Amino acid sequence: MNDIVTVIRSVPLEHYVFLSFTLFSIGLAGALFRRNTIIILMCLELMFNSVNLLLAAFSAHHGDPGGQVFVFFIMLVAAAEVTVGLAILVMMKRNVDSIDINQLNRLKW
Amino acid sequence: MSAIILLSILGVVLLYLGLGKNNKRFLAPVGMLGLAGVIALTFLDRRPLPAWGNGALAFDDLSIAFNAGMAAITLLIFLFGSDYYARMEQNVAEHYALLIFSLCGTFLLTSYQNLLMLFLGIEVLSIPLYILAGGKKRSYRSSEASFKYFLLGSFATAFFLMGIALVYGVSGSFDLATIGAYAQAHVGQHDILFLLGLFFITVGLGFKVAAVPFHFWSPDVYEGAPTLVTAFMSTVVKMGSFAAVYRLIGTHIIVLPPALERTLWVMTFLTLIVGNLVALRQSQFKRLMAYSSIAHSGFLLLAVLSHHAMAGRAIFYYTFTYSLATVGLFVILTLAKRAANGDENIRIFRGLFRTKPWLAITTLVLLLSLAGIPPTAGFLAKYQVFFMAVDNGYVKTTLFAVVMAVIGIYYYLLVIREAFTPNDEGTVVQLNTTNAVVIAVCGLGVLGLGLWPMGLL
Amino acid sequence: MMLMTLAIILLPLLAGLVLMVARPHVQARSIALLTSLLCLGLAIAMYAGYDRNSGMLIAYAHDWVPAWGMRIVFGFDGISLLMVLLTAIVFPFIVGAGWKQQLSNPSLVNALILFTQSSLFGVFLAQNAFLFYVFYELALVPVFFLLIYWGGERRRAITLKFFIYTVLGGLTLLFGLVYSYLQLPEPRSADISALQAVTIAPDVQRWLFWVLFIAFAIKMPMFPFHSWQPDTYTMAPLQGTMILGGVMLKMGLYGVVRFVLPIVPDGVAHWRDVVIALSLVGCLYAGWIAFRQRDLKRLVAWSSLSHVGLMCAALFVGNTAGITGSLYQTLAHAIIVVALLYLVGGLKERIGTTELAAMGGLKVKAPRLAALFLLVMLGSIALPLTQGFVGEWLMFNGLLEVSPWWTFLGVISIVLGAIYMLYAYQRSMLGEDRWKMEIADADGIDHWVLVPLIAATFIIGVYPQPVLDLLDAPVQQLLTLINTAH
Amino acid sequence: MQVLFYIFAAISILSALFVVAAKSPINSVIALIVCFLSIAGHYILLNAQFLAVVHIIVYTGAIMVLFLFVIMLLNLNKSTEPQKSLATRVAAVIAGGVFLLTLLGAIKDGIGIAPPAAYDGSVGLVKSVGVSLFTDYLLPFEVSSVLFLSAMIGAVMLGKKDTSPQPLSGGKVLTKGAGTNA
Amino acid sequence: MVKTDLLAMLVPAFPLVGAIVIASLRGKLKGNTAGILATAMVVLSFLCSGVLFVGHEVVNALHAAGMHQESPPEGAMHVVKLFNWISVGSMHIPFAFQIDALSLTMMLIVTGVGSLIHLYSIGYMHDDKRVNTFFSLLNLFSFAMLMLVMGGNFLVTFIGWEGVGLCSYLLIGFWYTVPAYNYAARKAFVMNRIGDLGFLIALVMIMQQFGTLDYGTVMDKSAGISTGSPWITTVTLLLFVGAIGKSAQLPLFTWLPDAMAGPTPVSALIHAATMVTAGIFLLVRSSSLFVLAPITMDVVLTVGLVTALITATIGVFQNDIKKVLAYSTVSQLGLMFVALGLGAFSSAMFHVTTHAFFKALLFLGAGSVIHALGGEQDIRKMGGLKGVTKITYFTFLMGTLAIAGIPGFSGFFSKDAILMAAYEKHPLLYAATLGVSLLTVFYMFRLLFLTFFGTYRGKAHPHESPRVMTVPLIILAVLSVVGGVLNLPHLLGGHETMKHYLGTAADGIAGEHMHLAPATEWMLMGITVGSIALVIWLAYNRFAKKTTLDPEAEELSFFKRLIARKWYIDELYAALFEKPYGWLSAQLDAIMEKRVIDGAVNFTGNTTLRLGKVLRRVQTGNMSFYLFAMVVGIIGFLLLTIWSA
Repeated sequence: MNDIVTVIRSVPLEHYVFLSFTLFSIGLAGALFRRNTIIILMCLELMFNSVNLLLAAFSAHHGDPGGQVFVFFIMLVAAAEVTVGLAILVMMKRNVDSIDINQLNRLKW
Repeated sequence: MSAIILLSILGVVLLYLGLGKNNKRFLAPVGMLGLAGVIALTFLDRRPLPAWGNGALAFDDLSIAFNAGMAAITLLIFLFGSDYYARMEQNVAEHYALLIFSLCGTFLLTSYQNLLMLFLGIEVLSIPLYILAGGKKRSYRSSEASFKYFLLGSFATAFFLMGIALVYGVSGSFDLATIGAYAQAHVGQHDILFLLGLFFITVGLGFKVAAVPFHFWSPDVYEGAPTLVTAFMSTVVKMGSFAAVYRLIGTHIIVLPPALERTLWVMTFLTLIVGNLVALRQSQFKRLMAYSSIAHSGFLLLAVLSHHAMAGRAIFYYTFTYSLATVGLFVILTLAKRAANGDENIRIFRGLFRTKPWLAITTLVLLLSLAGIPPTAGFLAKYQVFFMAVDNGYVKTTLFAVVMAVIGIYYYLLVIREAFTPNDEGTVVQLNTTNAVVIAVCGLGVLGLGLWPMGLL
Repeated sequence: MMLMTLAIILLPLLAGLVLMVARPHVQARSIALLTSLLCLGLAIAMYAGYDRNSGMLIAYAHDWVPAWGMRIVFGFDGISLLMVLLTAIVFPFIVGAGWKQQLSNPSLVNALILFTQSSLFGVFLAQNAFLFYVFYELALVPVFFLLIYWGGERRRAITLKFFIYTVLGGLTLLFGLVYSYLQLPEPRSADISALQAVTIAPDVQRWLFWVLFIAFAIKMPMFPFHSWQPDTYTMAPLQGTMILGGVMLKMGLYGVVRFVLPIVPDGVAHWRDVVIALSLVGCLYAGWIAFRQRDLKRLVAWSSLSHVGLMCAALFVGNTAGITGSLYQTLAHAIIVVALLYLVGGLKERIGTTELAAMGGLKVKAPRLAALFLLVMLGSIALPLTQGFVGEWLMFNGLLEVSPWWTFLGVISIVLGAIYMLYAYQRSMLGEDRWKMEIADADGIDHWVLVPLIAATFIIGVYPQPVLDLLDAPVQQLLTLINTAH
Repeated sequence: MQVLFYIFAAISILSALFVVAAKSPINSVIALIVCFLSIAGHYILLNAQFLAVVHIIVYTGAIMVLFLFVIMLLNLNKSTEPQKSLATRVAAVIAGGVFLLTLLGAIKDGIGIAPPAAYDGSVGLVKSVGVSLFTDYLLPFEVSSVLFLSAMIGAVMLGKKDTSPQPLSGGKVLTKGAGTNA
Repeated sequence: MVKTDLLAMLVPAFPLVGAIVIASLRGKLKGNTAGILATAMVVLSFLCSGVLFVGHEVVNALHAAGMHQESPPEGAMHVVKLFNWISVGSMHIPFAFQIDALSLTMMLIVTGVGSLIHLYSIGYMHDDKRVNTFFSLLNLFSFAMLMLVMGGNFLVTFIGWEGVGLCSYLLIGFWYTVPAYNYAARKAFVMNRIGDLGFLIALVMIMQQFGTLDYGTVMDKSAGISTGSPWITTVTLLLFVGAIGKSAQLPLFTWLPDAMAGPTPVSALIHAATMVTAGIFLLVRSSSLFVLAPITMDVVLTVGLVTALITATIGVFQNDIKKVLAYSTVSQLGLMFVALGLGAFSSAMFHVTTHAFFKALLFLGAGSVIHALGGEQDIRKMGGLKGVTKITYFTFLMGTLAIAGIPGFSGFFSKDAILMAAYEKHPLLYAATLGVSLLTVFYMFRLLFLTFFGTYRGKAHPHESPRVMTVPLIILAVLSVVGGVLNLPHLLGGHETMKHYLGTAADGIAGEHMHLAPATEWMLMGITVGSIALVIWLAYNRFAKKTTLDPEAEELSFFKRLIARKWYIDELYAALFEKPYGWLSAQLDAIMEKRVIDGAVNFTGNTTLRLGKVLRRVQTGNMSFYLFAMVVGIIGFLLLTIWSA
């Protein structure tokens, strides 16, 4: 166990922050970058995970399980959201016959 | 608490009812019955803090007021729904159940004590809405609305979560009180992560209340979603979200860093401007309402940021009366829309006064209330906002808000004008009892609360 | 007294509701007329029962929203009473004018008129700033419908403009009231008497003055905030114009007396010359423009503007003569404007237009009408022994105390008035008969409406004392308020 | 051992980039799975074993499968996805970059979190997490059931084919509304 | 004194009642009833005035003899206060009459001459459809005029002041179907109003200064004002502006000739005998102020003189019988102002009186002539009427002689007094004044000769007027002959009765003093009479023998044409004031109002709407754009936050 702890101790918290920010930004850029809505959903998942990572790091740092529990909940929610999201996607595909994000511009102004 | 439990049970019950083929007609009544029970229970929830789930939830007077109010509005919407869903074959029970679940979420929002509950509340609120927005499964616009709402919503959620993570990282807790204590301890210090965290959280909430520039979803979703859902979104959801915003920002549980305050003021300005100005050029009633609701968010944000002692009640009064008016108007819209076979341009109101004078007069009252003309409740609501802002010294801002309010009156007048100009082709609006009741309740409520507001204040 | 005060507000309201619900198209006018006459009776009773020196008489007070300083307080002093009388006097004739104007859906028209009357009484009797504001805005709503429903061409646009313009003022006023209310020390009360005692820093007063004044400036309307007025007056249905010009505009002057002068005396002192200058410029400007108006109704609108300019100027001189004169003039102006507008309506109903170019030579076929027109005109150009003269005399005196040049400008307006009114009279009435068709001379209704008004003009012109005494005490009180503030 | 952290970090970032860049959805999915696995690795390093397990189950086990499933279902697996205009993509990259830079710039002089006195090795083990989950966080746990319920309903409701004979009210009309709207 | 009060109230009451009654019954009254009623009313008030006059005389006499107790301390003045008209704060303006020598004199003139003219009108107007209206207006005028002269303070006087203006407006435009007449009426009223403007301002200033408008008090307090102070100058000038308007002096005289559009009796009563002299009356009333303002006096003098000269010259070339008389009226008024300017208030009042007699006479005579010729007014189409209309001719002759100032006639004395005063001031002034009166003589005799001598050049068949018209002529003729005795100068064995009498009322008069050596006076009289005779002879040669219509105005020299066209003053005013006024009014409406003010308002509104339209476009409906916008917004806010932190 202790070696784990030493590892935690040895990696400065900043790096976790940097990492998660980076992942978050990548996800964000991806969401803007792609037209395929499925990919965009994946990017969202990526963003969630970056947050999870951050929370986990903090929780370990604070020695408080709450953060990890929160991650757990985020996972639940993410699962639920993905379910719904994909369901909507399917419906959309049925109605719009495309999952291209730029196809959706009938509601405007 | 018991109210929340009852709500979830109610949802499940409705689902089971939905299994039966021809139980459709029972759904609305049962739902309303349940909601009545919920309202009753909310008042029993008064407990000294820290209350439920190890202080995850706390029911103070304000949250109870909000809960009761939202339940009441939902009840009205159900009443409306009994007619609205009459012609729909499938999934009626699901719709009702989802409404109930979403309402459950708003209950969490009014009484959360830690960020986890806030987060869950938002999700429980949103996920059913994502689905409901797509309620018209065959309709292009419905699915578009649903998807836009979903995608932007989860996008905002990501930021929201990032915010929570950062705040947690700095303060080491999700509990509002602890965070507040932390903020107190570090007030005036350069605590960048905390700042970022709060900032991202406000972004998430800002999305929910459709504050500019996170408002893009609302017009499209309002327009695309089924009218009943739109009504729900623009009323109950708004109440819930603002209850949440108020608890986090308005009260002094957490003292915001001045930098963030400034940002929020800018956000308020933008919201007021965009909401009012764009609404000027809307010919589509639902979109008009969407922008007007953005504008109202602006006023409410003003109320929140005034940090006035009475802000909570004021916000409740504002949102509740606003919701009453809005529900009534959406019902009327549905009627007029049917008469004009589905058109949603404000032109469809034309000649309303000729055919149904009292309906037109109610419309007038409701719109005047939104516009904030005495003696309707809307006037008192706006009045309180200005009052609080001036009282805490935001004079120029208030003056600006006043001007915006004037602009606001203009587009409501456009609708009134339509309703009161005689038209050539006489489209006769059909009005059945339940809807009549809903509209009457809304109209009288708006008037009554305008004349005798003490009940709510 | 309490009973009467409430009754005079509620009576028209209830009657209006009855009309709206029952829709007795035939008897609608009679009911409305009866109501307004009852109100007149009540007003006279109030006048009779009021002791001039008893100052502010609070008839009814009740909590409304104490948290926000809102209380329901009705009461009156001399000034309020004058305004109430004015409203009560004018409205029967406004309703009576309905007999000539065959508007569609009479019960609704009269209901709206009665609502307006009720809210106007409310405005003048409310002794709580926010209650005042509520009625102030409320009065707009029925008028809005009168205009949008029965107005002339371009009514949709013009009405919106009018409404927005006025509401802009209104909300600014609300803001101003809230602000001044919050300057009061705890425990606060927004009752006018309390609010008038507020002390505000002079530099604040400088901007607060405009915040409070703009609403009334628009309502009156004072140059250069008047551009909504001619269009609206011209477009509005006759009765609507009567209400606007006869009574509503007085709300502006009343508001100035009640709020602007006492609350921001330093601001007034600072801006006085600007306001007086603007008003007088407006007075002459309007008088001048009126001369070239092709449309009689429009001409009346401009003339009203001109008169109001003078009144507004006189309000700000801050001395007995000026303020008394101005307030006194409100009554005169109300009566004259209503009479003039009634005549305009009569002409339109006879020859189907209000274009001066199309008129002329009516005196040949309708001598009595011409005679009535002449008499009304005399009132309008403020000939001595008419009411207008007394008011203008006092106002000129008041202005002189500030500067002789103000008086000079003011007096010029009587020449302009003579020019355009005589011109209008000649263009419409005199000249050789050019009408193939038969033109009805003034009939019973015309006489019933016009003769009392004209009589009033002359009687109060010869013996104005009853009204002047009414104003004496409150004006003194107001002046002490203002002067102690400096 | 801390080199592991940097290895995992590198893997996750690269795979994340690949998710965005990959032509065909399938590749993206694969990349994402890799990314998630690396994140699980991070959890292990953070001594959050419970999370690591759940993470793998939920994400790689459930969610990603779901993604794959949908992709297959809607057979979106064409690598010829119409791309956004170059300008947009550049803009997207810039936006992401600027965002990242802003954040990093914000925290350049330290994140201001003092390292704690002592690390508790037991935190993040199944036991401790479980305990706190079923004591402190019991209420949210239950509430989340509502969430799932509604998600389930939604999935079913939206997912299953609509068998109602006539088109729902207002479908065509809404499009008409569009005409009047624009 | 109660009796006095009652009488004083009755004097204006009668005509007022008459006016109201006739007006309200104007539909019913048939034939001459209205006329008779109206006349009766004026006669009654004349009688009342007479009684008052006598009573007043007695009081004065007694007071002079120191035997009268209850007379008011200032003796000659008795104020009848009816009620408080306007009383606000410190301002108390009673509705009061003042009975003193001045007002009594005017009352007698107004009611006396008035009743004669009423009588005359019965005959003159009895063909007219609206004769009842006419008489009610005439009565109303008498009322207003009485208010003017009886007013116990400036404001009551102002009532009458505007009242007569109104009546003159209505009577000038009596035949309202003729646009020209309406125009004339409007012109008259507006010009009067311009005068009133000055008057009103003066009143306000006096009010401010003295805190009262009662003549008595003002007189007393005016003692405290230092001579020639700017205030007094301004006030008096403003009062004079009022007088200019009423009494048709430069530059506001052009309305009076046009006012001849009204029926001739109106011209006689309003535009010759009474109203136009209101200006003089006002100045005499406030003489106590004017004597303190030398500058104003000079202005009065100049204006009067210039007016007199100009209008006299114009009179020479007029061919409309009434226009000639009108211009002569103006020039006579000018003379009166000269007298006032010289401080000879009594002479002015004296001339007012005599002028009232003979000018009324002349107008009525002219009316009778017009009546005789069935409405013909051009003297070139007349002539040789002395054979036909004997009474008219004779009376007209008397009037002419009187105005010409033939010794023995009233005009001689009144004019002579003015000439003397002028000479005393400066010989040149005398010369100018003499010139005016000679011009008067010339055109009056031109008129006389062209009308009654030579041969008839018209078409209609002349006939003498009925008795109801001739009787007043005769009475007036007598008056204008003997009117001189009222103020017989010492030189001719008189005691200047009128002067002394008026002296009791107006300080200005009391303060007069003339001291010319009798020799000079005799010489001046000689010169005057001689020159007058000469001029008459000239006129006789030139016009008396006229048999043909002489071609006028065609080959007139420029100078003559200039005069004949009234110095183009009307044209000048039209170009200078009327047209620009209308034009600017239109421009203001079109540009200032529509473009600038309303334009600004609309611009604001439209800009807001346009802004809304623009912002609306932001909602493109494109999802990725929304995402992008959100991100940009977030980044923006992020930077803002961090920046301000």
